[in-house]
Amino acid sequence: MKALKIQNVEKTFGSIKVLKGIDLEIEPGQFLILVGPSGCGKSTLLNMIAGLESVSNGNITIGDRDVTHLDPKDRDIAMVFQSYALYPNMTVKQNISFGLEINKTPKDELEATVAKVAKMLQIEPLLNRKPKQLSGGQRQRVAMGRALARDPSIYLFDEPLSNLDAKLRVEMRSEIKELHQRVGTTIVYVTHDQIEAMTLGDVIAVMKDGEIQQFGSPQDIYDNPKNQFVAGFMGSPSMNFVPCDVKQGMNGLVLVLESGGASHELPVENGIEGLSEYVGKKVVLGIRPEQLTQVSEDKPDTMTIPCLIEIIEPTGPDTMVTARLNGVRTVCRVHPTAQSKVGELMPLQFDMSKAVFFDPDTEQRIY
Amino acid sequence: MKALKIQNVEKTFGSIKVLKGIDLEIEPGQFLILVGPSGCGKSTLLNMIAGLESVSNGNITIGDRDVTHLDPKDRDIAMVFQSYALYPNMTVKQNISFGLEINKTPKDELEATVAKVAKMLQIEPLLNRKPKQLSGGQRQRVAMGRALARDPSIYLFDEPLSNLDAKLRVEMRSEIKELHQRVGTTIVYVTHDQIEAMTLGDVIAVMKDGEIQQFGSPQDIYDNPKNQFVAGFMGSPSMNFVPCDVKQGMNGLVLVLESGGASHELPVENGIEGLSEYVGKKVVLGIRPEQLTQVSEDKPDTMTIPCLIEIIEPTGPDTMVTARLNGVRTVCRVHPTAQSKVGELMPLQFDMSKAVFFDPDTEQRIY
Amino acid sequence: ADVEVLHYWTSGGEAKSVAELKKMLEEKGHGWKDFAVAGGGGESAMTVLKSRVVSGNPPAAAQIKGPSIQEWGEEGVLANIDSVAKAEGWDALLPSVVSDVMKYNGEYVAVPVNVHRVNWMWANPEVFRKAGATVPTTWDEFFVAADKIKAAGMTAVAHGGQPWQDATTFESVVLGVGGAEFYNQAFVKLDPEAIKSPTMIKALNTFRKIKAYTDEGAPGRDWNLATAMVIKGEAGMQFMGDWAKGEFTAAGKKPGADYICAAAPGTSNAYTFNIDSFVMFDLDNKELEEGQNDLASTILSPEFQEVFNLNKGSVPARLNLSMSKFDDCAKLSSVDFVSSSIDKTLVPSMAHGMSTFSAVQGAISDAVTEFYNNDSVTAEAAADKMVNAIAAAQ
Amino acid sequence: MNVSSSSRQSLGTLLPKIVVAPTFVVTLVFIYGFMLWNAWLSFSSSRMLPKYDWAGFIQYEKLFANDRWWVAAQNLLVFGGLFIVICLLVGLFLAIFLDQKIRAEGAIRTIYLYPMALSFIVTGTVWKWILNPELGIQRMVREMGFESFSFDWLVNADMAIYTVVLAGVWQSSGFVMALCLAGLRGVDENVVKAARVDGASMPLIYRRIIIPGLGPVFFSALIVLTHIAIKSFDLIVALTGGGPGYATDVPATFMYTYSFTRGQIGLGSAASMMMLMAVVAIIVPYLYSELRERKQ
Amino acid sequence: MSLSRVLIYSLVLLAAVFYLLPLFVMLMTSLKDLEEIRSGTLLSLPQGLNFDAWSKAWGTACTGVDCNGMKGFFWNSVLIVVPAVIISTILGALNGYVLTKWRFRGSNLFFGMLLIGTMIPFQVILLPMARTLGFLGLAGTTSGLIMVHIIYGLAFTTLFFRNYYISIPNELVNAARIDGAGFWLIFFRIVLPISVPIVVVSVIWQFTQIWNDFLFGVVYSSGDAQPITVALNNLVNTSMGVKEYNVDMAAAIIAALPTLLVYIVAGKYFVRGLTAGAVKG
Ligand SMILES: Nc1ncnc2c1ncn2[C@@H]1O[C@H](COP(=O)(O)OP(=O)(O)OP(=O)(O)O)[C@@H](O)[C@H]1O
Ligand SMILES: Nc1ncnc2c1ncn2[C@@H]1O[C@H](COP(=O)(O)OP(=O)(O)OP(=O)(O)O)[C@@H](O)[C@H]1O
Ligand SMILES: [Mg+2]
Ligand SMILES: [Mg+2]
Repeated sequence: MKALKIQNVEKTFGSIKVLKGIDLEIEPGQFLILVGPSGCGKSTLLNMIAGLESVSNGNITIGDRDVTHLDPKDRDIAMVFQSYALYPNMTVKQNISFGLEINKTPKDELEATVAKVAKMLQIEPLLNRKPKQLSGGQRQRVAMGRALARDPSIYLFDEPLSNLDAKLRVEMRSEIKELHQRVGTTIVYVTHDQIEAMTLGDVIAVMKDGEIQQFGSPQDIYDNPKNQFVAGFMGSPSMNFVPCDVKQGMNGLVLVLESGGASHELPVENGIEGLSEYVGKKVVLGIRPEQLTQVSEDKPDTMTIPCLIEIIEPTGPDTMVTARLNGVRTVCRVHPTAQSKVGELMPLQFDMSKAVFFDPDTEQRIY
Repeated sequence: MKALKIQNVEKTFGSIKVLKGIDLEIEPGQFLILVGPSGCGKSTLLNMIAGLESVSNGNITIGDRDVTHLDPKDRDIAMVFQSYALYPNMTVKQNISFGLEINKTPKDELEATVAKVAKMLQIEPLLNRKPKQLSGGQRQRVAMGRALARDPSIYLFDEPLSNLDAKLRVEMRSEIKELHQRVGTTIVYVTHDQIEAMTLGDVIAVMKDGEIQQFGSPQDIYDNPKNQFVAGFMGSPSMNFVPCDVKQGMNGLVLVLESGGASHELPVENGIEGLSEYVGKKVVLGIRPEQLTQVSEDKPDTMTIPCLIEIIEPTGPDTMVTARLNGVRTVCRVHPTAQSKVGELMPLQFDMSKAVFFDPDTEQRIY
Repeated sequence: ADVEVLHYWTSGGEAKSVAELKKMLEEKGHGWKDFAVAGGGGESAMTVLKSRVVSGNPPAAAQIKGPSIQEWGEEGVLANIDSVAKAEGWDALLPSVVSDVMKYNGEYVAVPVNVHRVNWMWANPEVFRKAGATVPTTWDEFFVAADKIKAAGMTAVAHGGQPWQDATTFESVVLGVGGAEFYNQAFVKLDPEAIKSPTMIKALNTFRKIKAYTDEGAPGRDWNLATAMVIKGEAGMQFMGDWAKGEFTAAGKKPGADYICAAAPGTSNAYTFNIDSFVMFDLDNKELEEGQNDLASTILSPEFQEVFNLNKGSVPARLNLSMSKFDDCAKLSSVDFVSSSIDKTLVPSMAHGMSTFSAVQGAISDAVTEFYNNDSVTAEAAADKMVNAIAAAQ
Repeated sequence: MNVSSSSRQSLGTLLPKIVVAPTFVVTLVFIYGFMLWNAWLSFSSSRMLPKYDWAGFIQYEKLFANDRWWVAAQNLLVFGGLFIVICLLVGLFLAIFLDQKIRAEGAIRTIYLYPMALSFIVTGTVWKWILNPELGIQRMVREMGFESFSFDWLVNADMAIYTVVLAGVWQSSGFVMALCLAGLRGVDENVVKAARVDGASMPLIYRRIIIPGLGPVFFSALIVLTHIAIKSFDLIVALTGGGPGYATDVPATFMYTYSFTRGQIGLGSAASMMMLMAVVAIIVPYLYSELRERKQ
Repeated sequence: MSLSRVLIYSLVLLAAVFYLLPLFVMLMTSLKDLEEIRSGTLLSLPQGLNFDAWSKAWGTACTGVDCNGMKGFFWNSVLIVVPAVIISTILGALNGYVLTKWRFRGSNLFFGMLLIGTMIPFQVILLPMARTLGFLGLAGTTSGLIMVHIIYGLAFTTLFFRNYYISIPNELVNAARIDGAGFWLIFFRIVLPISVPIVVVSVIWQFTQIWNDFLFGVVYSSGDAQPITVALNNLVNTSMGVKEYNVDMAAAIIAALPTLLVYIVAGKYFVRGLTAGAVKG
């Protein structure tokens, strides 16, 4: 039995097809992330799972029930919204117990559940406050509490953290992660923040324009993106995309890189057979910032190229420097102690073991 | 001549003192960041520089003019607001040119400036749109364009990026940074996001409760925080604070760490003289996540302690694991390939060279 | 069941008079359901009445007067009270001008309450004395007297510039200038020749001349405020129906001594009448029918006629009633009523909707008001307009 | 199970429609139905009471040949236009003044607002006195020694319509003030700050930024004011009675007079059809554009 | 205080005087006796506090055959206004709720139709409505009159609520739906409790409109069930008889008292409610 099965689901608003045949399956207890740029249809899909939007075509199965045409209240789900959507006229306690009350849960059971949830989320002192007397993080907790109290078969989250400030977002992210580890329920979680996607998900579905681009584990998607969109979307700072000419070198294929006024040849690691078809043509080299670092002695066999530095951004643990390769801005992650200045040349090490290549026209990965 | 000089500035709202004697000086062309938690008085200070709030006490000098009691329009400043505060009824072009128009700039000069700014910010195709037809990032650009068109002696920014999503925020951050490098004007920039503070600023003033806690360069503040507040505030994920007993070990002072059910002794690097007074008492060890890493052979002399893993969060380039030390959750930054599971013990390397120590009562740094 | 009576006598003496009627009806064993709608000389009441009839729920009796009675009769909604009339011999009690109005298709559908004389002129002798003028009996004399009063610094004519007051004055002028026969030709027969005739032009010009003798505050003024001007000696004369007497009485003034009631100039042997009456609606309810008959009979009873008209300032519609309790003005009115009826100089008041259907009356009234208020309209143009408007309204 | 669930679903989607159905039916019957009813009457020969025959366009021909109708139509233009514009202006300025952190704002706001509580009948009666040259302002000023002072609009056929405007503005501008004040309170204060930093003075900020941003406020105000202007019947009856002469007649009084006191229902219906058509012609395009813009 | 402040204050006060003038005239007149009114000016102060006119207007003035003043009619109005306001507000709230939170195809068109409905002059519908009421057997009944007021108040109450609800996030409704609440439960438990500001606006508006209505009151009510405005009209409009202006004015103030009171007491909430949403088109 799958926890959630989405089969060929489509959605049209008026004449616009917003979802173009989505297929998905997750196991019970899995944490599914729907990620993608704004407007790609994540919320629409989530709302269809919730029953808040009608399904234009296809089927949705939760557990062993076909819920495609059920009312939200009959689907046994709970949902947390971006704006929290707390009932402003009710206290925190009433917010949490509203769903139970409607389902005619006995009074003492209700009290017990509220107490348990409040304890779990450490919001006991807030139970008698109204939502407007709460801070952003507290509201977020209450919204989660409302979902937790219901004990449904699936939790749905629609960008629950995007209204919080950076610091709080990191904290709440850990809390959600931990909660999932503890409670173990199935979760579908929408975000357009790929860090959230990476850190939280067991499986990620990367969406674009109403279609799933790639479906897999976070690390798999990070390391083996199927196309340039996924590669660029996942990871922060983004993967660098450098268009290069492919040449037949002495020990195999090489890429031609123009940097700091000079031309360099960068050998490609072996095993990428498709690349040989591109000799004499252009490919797009995809390389992540952490694979472009300051020169360190313990990796003597990697290629080093001097690069012209345009921007330096120290973030604390690392420093991001932006260089220009083949006329394209390229972000490199160097150690804070690695000295350099804007406008100077800095030798940078290229770790090609994880580099990927894309066809410049189709933007598909070359294997 | 200083670009901006703030002398003993105070602000009281009713009977509440919101700013308690601020002193600051920056050079022409410097990028000053005001950073601090919500409500610490950053916006108030910025508004006072702009002339939007009256000054209760003290003096503000811009260039060589005392502007303490001048009207905003006479201060020669431009400002970008968190909510962008675009004029909703005007087109992008009118928004940008409004300030010039008021100052009776000749028509052709005005056109030229708008064209220049629009080109610089790549918003030429948007010039005839209304703000509500723009996306967040575009609005942000327009707001900057409005400031740029004015060519003032100081730019003021009040959390200009906090309404953007994570990805866009990173992009816009680079753009602002680059713009500053290019235009070279003095900037005062308010944020409560310490990554912005670190990456953008030439100098940072960390504020709390209406007082400046520390004033210095980003790296200095990151590496040498004056107190626990600054240490915890700057850096993401935050510095870990672990309360430890200090003992006299064989080769010098050691800290006692309880981890994974066993007790360990962690030697302290020499040179922190103040620590000797704390023998037999507790100190707070401040250690950043990047100084707690997986074991690697190239640093054989660092201490290794096995830790019980509670949360694992892969972010792509790194994986954050949370362990428990002396009963406190501690975040460590390990390489994505370092394998471990929740609930298992993982040996972690402690790089004590950059660790700092705080008095548990005063929260001041021990040197 | 209660007899529901729609009327627009809602306050002061009128309300008391209606209360009298209620009492008398109740003595005959019928309940009275009061349905009073004041305002605009019955305009609101007519609106309400129409919607009540349209909704199929008309009152038992309603205050309707003049040719409107025929219009309602044509709609086929009125009750026949001919049996009461026959039994009580109304034909003999009422002058035929009056009884004609009360009948539709030769049968009684309405019962008259009173007769108002409209062509009165009210004068303050004190003012005339001070100005050295005499109360005029012709329009030529009128302008002589008015000049003197004006010269003495007082307002000659107290006027209220509302369309119905304009029309009231105008019809007196027409009657005075053209005589009863011309009046009938113009306002009852609506003869275009008469309306365009030099006589009408003369009347119009005379009418306009009066304006010069009114004060600035006249437009929109209520008639009783105009009367008050005469009472207080601020103005010399007012052209108004006999209901104005109530104001004098209320101010404690005695006819003859404190004020003079005289026929409007040139109309002393003529009489413009304005008769209030009640029609009965067909309700298809035996019990109410009886109540309606009793109501009709009560209204025409000498007791009620006397009580009501004493209160209201008018004279009884019923002939041969003792006038001993009435004041001199009323006595004069009563005498003139009978004599003019014989002389055929008893004419229906155009201004008060006694001479034509309301549409036509409105058309005339519009033209008159427009002419009076707008100096750029010539008398000839106004007469033409009147002819056209009458044609359009028919 | 499938069957029952889908029927439940359909009840779920039906329920909202059922809830608005009464209003829908009521609107259809009592507004649009009656409009049609009225349209029919305008093609009939109805006089005293409604008659359902076909008389062609004769009532319209009569209407267009009627001087008084054209006076009424013109008056509505003058009155409606001035009333709405002045109310908006006065309301806006009062709101702006009140927004300057005035002391006792609450009390003053109530003073501006209370006329809204009175019926037009009362308003009309009182203003009739105040504007009457012999009783009100003119007399008062003259008694203060300015003998030549003249303020006789009420009784001047050319000016009387403006007194109606005056009384109407008195009654309704407070409401506009409240709406505008609400709008002003909703203005993003950062926008004002931005403009100040841009070098704009407060009057300029109001003129160029705040007032243009009050579009939705003016829309709401316009709906209410149009509604009031059309219902100004009571006010005119009480204040001028349509006079002097019929100088202040408006289509509503015209229609009322002909339908109800003069027994020319057909003509009155034709007049109200013209009135409805004018309202629709003005309001529908505006409504359409506003509602569509809102939707985005 | 700066010059501009002085200017603003004087303008504000001047406007206040203008707005107060008519009320002042009414009050002064109601406190004079007829002799004073005839001899003095409108604005002159009364010689003493003379409440005779008030007690007459309230208790003994004649309106038709009964001379019991306005007091009976006052309660008639209350009996009409209360149910009409309550029902039209509830219906308006429900309509607004559906039009914003349960949209269906054509719901915007429906709203547009309703809005145009606010523009229909009431004189036009007098006769058809009379016919319909007769057809329904409601002619001349209080319930009929209440129904008329509800029908022609709906457009405005719906407008108010729709504009308010449009600013309430849909997520709130969605959250409740997922919590298992249905159409009615969401309305009564979630939406209605946060509608207080706009309920105040709607109630004040409807109360004023219905209380001050004359046309419907006079046409569709009968006998002693007539509302106070009709009584006021009957009292004030002596067609032929002495006019007692002091009583008229006292009666006019009495008739206006409830609405005045509502504005004075709840005016603050009125403005607040407008701020809270009525303004947003
Ligand atoms: N009710 C609707 N009618 C018409 N189009 C709609 C409707 N709801 C959503 N859309 C469109 O469907 C597309 C997908 O919307 P959706 O809200 O699912 O995006 P999203 O991925 O959640 O974006 P975001 O990250 O901004 O929340 C968008 O282009 C949106 O404009
Ligand atoms: N007009 C005011 N009246 C009273 N107190 C005020 C006013 N403006 C700000 N404050 C208070 O002054 C303190 C500082 O406010 P300020 O807006 O400067 O904070 P901030 O650092 O900008 O916070 P944030 O990051 O949330 O924007 C806060 O406690 C705030 O409540
Ligand atoms: Mg979304
Ligand atoms: Mg701030």
